[in-house]
Amino acid sequence: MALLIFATLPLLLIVGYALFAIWLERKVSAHIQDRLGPMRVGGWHGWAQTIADMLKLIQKEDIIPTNASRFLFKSAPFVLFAASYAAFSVIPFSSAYIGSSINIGVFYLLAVTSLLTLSVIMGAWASNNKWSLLGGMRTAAQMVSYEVPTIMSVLSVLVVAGSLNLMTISEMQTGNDILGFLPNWLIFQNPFLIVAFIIFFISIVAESHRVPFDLPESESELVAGFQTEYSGMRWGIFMLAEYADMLLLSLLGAVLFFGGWASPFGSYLSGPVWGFIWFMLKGLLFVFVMMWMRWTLPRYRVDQLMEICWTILIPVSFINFVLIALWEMTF
Amino acid sequence: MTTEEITEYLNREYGGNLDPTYAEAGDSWITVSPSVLREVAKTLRDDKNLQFNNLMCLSGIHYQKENELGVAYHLHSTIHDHKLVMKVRVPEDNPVVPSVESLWKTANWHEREAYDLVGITFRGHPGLLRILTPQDWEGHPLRKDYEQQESYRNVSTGI
Amino acid sequence: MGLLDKKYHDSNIIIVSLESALNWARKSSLWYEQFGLACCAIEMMATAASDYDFDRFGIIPRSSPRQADVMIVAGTVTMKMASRIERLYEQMSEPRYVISMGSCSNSGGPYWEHGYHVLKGVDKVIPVDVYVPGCPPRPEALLEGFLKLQERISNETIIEPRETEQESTEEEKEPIEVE
Amino acid sequence: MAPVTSPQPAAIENRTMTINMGPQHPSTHGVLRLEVTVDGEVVTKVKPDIGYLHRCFEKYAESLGDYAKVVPYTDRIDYVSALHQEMGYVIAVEKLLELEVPERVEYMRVILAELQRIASHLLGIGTFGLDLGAFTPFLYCFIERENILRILEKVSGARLLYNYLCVGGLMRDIPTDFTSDTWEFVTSFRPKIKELNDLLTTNSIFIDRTANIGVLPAEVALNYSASGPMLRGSGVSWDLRKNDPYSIYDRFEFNVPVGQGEMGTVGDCWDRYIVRVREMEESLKIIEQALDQMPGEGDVKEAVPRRIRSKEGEVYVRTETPRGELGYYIISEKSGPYRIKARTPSFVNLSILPAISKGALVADLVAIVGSIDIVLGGVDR
Repeated sequence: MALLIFATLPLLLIVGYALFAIWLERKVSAHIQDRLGPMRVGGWHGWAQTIADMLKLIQKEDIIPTNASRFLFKSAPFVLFAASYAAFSVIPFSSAYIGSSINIGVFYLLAVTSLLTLSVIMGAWASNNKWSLLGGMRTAAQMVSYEVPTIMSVLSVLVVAGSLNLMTISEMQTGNDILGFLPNWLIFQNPFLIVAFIIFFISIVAESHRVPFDLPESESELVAGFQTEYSGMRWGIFMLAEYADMLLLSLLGAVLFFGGWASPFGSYLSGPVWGFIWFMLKGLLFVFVMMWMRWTLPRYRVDQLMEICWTILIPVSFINFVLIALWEMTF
Repeated sequence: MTTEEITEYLNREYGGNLDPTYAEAGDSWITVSPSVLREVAKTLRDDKNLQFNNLMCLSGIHYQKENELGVAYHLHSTIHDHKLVMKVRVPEDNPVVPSVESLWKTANWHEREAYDLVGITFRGHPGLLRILTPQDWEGHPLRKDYEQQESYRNVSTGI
Repeated sequence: MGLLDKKYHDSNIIIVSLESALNWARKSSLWYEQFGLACCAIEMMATAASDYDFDRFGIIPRSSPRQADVMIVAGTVTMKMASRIERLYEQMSEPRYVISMGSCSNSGGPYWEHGYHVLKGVDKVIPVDVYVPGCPPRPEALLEGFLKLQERISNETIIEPRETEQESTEEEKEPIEVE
Repeated sequence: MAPVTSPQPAAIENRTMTINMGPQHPSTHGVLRLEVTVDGEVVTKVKPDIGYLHRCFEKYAESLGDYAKVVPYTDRIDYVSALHQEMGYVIAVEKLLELEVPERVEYMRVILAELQRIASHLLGIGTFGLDLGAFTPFLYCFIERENILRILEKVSGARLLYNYLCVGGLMRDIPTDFTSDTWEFVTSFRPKIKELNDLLTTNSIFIDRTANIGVLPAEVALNYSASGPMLRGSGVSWDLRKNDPYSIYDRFEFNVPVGQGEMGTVGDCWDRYIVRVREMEESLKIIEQALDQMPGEGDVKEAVPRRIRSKEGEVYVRTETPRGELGYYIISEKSGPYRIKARTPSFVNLSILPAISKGALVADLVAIVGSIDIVLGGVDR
């Protein structure tokens, strides 16, 4: 029973967060664009907007195109959601809570998130729609390519941290010792990790396909990309998973570079509850930056996207990795 | 050059017998017979003193009284900055006009439109298909005696 | 069509409150299909833009018909386009609604007399829920159309009509079958 | 996928795929349908299919039997720049009837036309940005556009389709605060152009997406009879307001911006875009001069004929709309109009699309269509 509660906690968190994030995204975009955003539904600033959206999506007809590959079409959204949900199990939400504190946490997380690519291709192929197919092809190419710089920058952190366990990595970042006042976050421990973080952030934006790398579902080109044929709650799950994925990668960034649940003020405000709050705040900050980028920038073209990855990010991340290793050996 | 000068120049240099037509108001024009249209058009475009490099407009017209169809070419030269209106008229029962698509690419769609709406066939056009109305549309709407079809693909066109 | 498939015979308090919750959800999140036909589409864009802001009501565009709830037929429907509109409507998932925006799609508008290629009213090919008059309607008018649609949605029910009514509807259906 | 060269070509089947873009597609600006043949993502052939908005303007123009009745229908040809369509038409009819128009009316028409040009360019630029995935500039453009529409609404009573110009004059007198409103707009709009430049024009992603894409060489443009920003983007300085002045455009000083290939090749999408941005500044200049020179008094309906007495003859009058050369070819009889053809810039400019989009990617195709800035009402009429 306790195990069940333990397992469903992240689920509630993810769904609650996704509902909040979608609302937040609409509010953020609206205020960037000199609008108000949802105002009516539920009263105060349209707080119930996404709840209504989800309740509506449940009521919608679940269309499966005649020529679609039924099994793949039906299961794709669940594979996607399962992948991002499973990945949450190694995230240390606070000093007192982690789903599974396994020794190969980072490795597990990266492996499980690769399933996202699979499910997108499943959905795209099964839809039997040309726009979906183009979107699926783009996604496959994009996510496989951007996994390389992500992994390289994660590897750089691991060199400094010396552990694959995310809980251990978080624990070693508590306290304020650098220069006497800076928190012991990894990003402050090694100057080259700042470069690694920039590469990591660009890559996770691309991996969660957000603007300027939102080619898989680029609305003005591919209608809705791989989601074109999906309707109702199946599409809703895609959307939930997309936001969950965003949070997952942001939280990973928070753990690897910004101390996870460690408080920025040393031992001040640092209990398990505060730890959770700090952790979520850090994650949401990255999510907010992603939203900000989405509503400001145009979109790259598919070949330019690849060019950035293979000619800039990957070489730089390799060189950076070597430099970090040298730094660690010297100091 | 004005229309008059251009006509004179053409008659002098190429031995034609073109004559400008004047109306009560507005522009004057020259009428060319369909058999020499392409030659005249090519001359107008390539002659050093004329150089009509810009086909502004091409319109199909139905002259109901005369039972004739016509095409009006509005030409303009960006080099010499002069204009010319050239017309060609063909009988309603055999409305064939040589295409000028190879001279001015812009004529491609204009000719398709004239074919679609007025029903003039352009000889030598690379793909003379209807352009505005669907391919299985009946009749040519801009003919003065056009009768609207009652339904199209089981949807009534009436009120 | 999801939960709406099931109709309930009796109307107890749970079903009534479920019904109002479902209706509330449907009317609060009307996603419209992002496609425009003619002049009205520009006004539709203006309504979605900052000055009028559709998003206040939870109305956002979706470019795939599968995910849309409302189709705004914004502009003149021509004979060539009529079959496309029909197909788009068929591609939408239930429950779906149609707002006919502007005189042209209401009735042919200024093109009713000599418009050989204009469909005289989109209701000849698809069922319309709300008609918004105007040429083109102002953004306020389109918003009003959406409010009317919301009103209409909140009157929808998942309770099956009484047996007597059912019989009468069946009787009405009979002559159609005979034909 | 690029074509694969393999040692055994027979073993690999290389097929192209045909995708149907539109008539319902977020970035075809209405109901344009493109039949695109792609090899992977590379476009090998584009076939535009138009006519989904063919509203029989020409049939109407000759069936109504009266010149005055046609004006509202001209509005609907190119609904984004309705005043230009009206202006071209009334100028054509005035030329046919040899009508003289009062000074004040001429100035008013020019000011309104330039305001409309800015509004239309704002929409064109905004949707172009939207095609490239930038949503926010689109809404910023719309905010400014609303400011213009407010002025136009005060003048004419309508937001989009004005029916304000009539043969010989204007439908209604000019509101008293028109001048002050317009001055206010002009002063507030200048800084906004800079804002737009910061957001879009100099954005490196935007430049990557538009420079060297859809290059249209000048001679091809001329052969296709392209006009407006499409032609000027290719480096040809051709503006009917300067080169063949109509109305009173010869009284104003303004420049004709042309594409110079600052970011790539002359005639690419970026050039077409920047021409529009710079034209807005030129329009502001014209508006300022016109506001200064406009006579304060005068009856705007002075020259409006009570009943139009038609003449026999024909005219072809062309004016410069935001999209290029709009020509009205009117054949008139004693009884009224016999044939009116509208030669719209959108129709002609769109016919170039197959020529400049070969070898582009699907994403580029969207950018090219956006940079042509078509209005389907104008294409199909």
